[in-house]
Amino acid sequence: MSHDHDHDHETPSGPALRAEALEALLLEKGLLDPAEVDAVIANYGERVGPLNGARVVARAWTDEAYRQRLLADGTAAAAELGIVGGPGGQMERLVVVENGPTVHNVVVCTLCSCYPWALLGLPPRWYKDPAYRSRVVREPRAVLREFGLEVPAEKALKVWDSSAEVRYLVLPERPEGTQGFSEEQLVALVPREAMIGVALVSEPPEAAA
Amino acid sequence: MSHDHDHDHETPSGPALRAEALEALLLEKGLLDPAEVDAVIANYGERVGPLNGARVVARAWTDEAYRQRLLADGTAAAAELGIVGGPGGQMERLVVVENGPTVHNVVVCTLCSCYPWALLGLPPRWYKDPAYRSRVVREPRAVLREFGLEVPAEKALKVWDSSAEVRYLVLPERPEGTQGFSEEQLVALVPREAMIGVALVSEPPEAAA
Amino acid sequence: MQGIHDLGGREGFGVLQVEKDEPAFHHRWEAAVFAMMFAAGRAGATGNSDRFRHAIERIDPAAYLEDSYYGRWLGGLETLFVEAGVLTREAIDERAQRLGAPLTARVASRPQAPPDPIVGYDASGCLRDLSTPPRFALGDAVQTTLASSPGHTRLPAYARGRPGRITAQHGGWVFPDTHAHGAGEQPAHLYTVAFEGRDLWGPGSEPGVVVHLDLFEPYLLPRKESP
Amino acid sequence: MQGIHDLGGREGFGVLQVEKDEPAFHHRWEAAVFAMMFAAGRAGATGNSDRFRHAIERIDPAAYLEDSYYGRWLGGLETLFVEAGVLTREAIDERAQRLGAPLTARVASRPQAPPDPIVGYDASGCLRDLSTPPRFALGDAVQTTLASSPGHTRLPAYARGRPGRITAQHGGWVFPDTHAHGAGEQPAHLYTVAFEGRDLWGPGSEPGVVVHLDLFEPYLLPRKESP
Repeated sequence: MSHDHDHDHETPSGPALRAEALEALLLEKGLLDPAEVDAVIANYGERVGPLNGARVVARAWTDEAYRQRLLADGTAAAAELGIVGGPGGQMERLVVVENGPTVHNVVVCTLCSCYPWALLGLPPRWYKDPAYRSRVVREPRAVLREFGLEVPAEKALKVWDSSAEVRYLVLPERPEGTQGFSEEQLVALVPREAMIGVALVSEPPEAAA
Repeated sequence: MSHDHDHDHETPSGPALRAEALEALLLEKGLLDPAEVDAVIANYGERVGPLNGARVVARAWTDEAYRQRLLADGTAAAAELGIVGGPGGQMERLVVVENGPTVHNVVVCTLCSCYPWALLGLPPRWYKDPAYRSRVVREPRAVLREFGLEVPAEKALKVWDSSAEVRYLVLPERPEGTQGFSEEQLVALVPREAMIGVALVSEPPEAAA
Repeated sequence: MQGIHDLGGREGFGVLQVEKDEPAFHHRWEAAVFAMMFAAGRAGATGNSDRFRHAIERIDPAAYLEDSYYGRWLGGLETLFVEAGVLTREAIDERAQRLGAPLTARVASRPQAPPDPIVGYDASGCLRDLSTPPRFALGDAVQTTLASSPGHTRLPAYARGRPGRITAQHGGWVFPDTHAHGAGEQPAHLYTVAFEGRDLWGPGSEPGVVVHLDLFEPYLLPRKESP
Repeated sequence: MQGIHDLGGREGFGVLQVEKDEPAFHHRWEAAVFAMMFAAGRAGATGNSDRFRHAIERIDPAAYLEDSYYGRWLGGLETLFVEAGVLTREAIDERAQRLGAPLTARVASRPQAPPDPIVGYDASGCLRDLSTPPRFALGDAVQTTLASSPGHTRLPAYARGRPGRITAQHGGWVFPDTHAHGAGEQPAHLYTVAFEGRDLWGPGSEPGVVVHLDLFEPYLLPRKESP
């Protein structure tokens, strides 16, 4: 599916030209302002990202009562931190699933690319590509292995296929070597991939050294 | 799937150019002779066609003992008329399925495009296209309706998906108005589509008038 | 509709390609497509997200695989703008060709049915109070239906006709199968259903895998458990 | 492998396009591809028809949908010539580009696994005498397996895990699932199995439809009938 990655090419692709045509027509009709496109780039390129998700995770790691509220009602617990998804944020209801010694969770949307925008920003390309969507429900351990994550056979592997308006966030395990870390320090450790479930949170380099 | 019908376009398609490249390389290696391509065009364009199938059908209509042998062992009955399929003719075993007042049969290959070459020649494009292959096992009555063939709901509809090396031929019903027709006259009446099961054999125009 | 979008469990769709430090958009046109979503909303062309998802599902299958995520959005948006009477397909084609697109460029969207009436969002989202009690309780054994809607549906092909178990109740939600087609919200109870990997992919599949789907009550039948 | 080729029951693949008085070939290159089959056989590259079918199944999915029948053959043949060491992918790419194919032209075939050993035809075909008796008798109730081979297989996705009934026994035949991969003929009993349409597509599907498949014994399990 090399064409799924047309950013490697120099010439404008079919979709690029059709998008240009559509944009020009909508502009002429007064339905779209080029400034809006710049605003989208600024907003999703800079402001909305996986930071909100990382804040939720770090709070759950440092506040046991919050962790319990988060697992009981993810939507309400996210709202406590000012993160209100709603339909626009692709997160009318949030369910948080927790990794642990006996279970690993991973999230997908096989039918389209549903994803908790309000917590994680826009999804990465691999999440939307046919390879991930087709394979992770059938051979999740093989897929995670390609991400560098070996899940032992005795660990249960739960796949969450986001087939309705419920959105899923993985609460990863807190890594060793982070005793005494502040919430802020923990936030910086949590990559997007860990909250989708295709990675663990690594130990901080200084701790591992 | 407009690209499936690139013969409408003037410029050479991607496959056309790759085929040209492959042909040139094989020619240089002495593995392919252009005369062989001409022979293929002559052979399949002119000699091999649905005539063999029509001969089998006409014989079954005019010779009751042959009809019974044909339904009991299609391979042997075809061989009686000198039609020997074998693996090269895509017909190592032939099964003939008979249409009648209570049953209609239709043939497909959903996984590729298996077809009894030795009886019917090369398959038409629609037989190989995704639309027919995907739909006819799920909604055969709707598909046949698009071919102009309404199969009454009370008639059983048997679909034969050629998933192994057995090949299927539909023995259509002999049309009204053909009493006293010679075997040769009958052969001329049987279209390829009737032997796949997407058409009936029409009454001859003079008889209908 | 078990369309090209319904990818779960299909094979041969390549290997993962993970990009390091991926930007939110790779090209300006991708952000433009994103912004067009808002324009479609303002023009009254979107309807609702179920309708939008179905517009994407109706893209030419080869285009669906080739056009990347925002290419698929673009295909869906074309259909929405055309069906709402905001733009004509001819005008889009003509302009794209003037910009350099080849004459043979695929029309990204290929509506196969007469357009449905456009029914908009309720801004408050898709959760609905339901007076009818849920048919299934936590822990109930269920079987998914074999049938699937010819239009938009959220029961993936790989989970049709399979045995599962209710692990969560989510209350009433707008039913996508009708909502996408202008046939009303018809709210239904939503459940999370857990399927053992071996019940989806056979006994030789990866061990210890459980796949969870959020499924609407009309997709579910009661199942008697074998003793 | 439930690849893009496994089309039975999928939706959204367009409407029938029937051409009147269609020629056997629409272009000379299609006949050239047909002739290349013989060339591949002479070069010892084909192996057998199971191997050739699987080479087609490994084509890039978008190319599979776009390239028409002989385009798909071409993609399969490229793989066969390359894996047999007759030609290199680079040489084909280079020549195609010299002839005018764009640099970005899709490589038609995309092998995803190391090539299997090439095992050729037995010219006498695929029928084999089997000393083991068939496991199933005419009229037996069977259930197809849920699992499907990750490589070549002839159990379509739409008939996985479904109940059917044996309507014909065809004796022993070369087993495509192993034969395609150089793992031997491993002949198996072949049966015709009839499936009621409602057992494949649900109770709302077209009435009175029975779908027949020719299935190898390893695809089948005995089924106890509900009383």
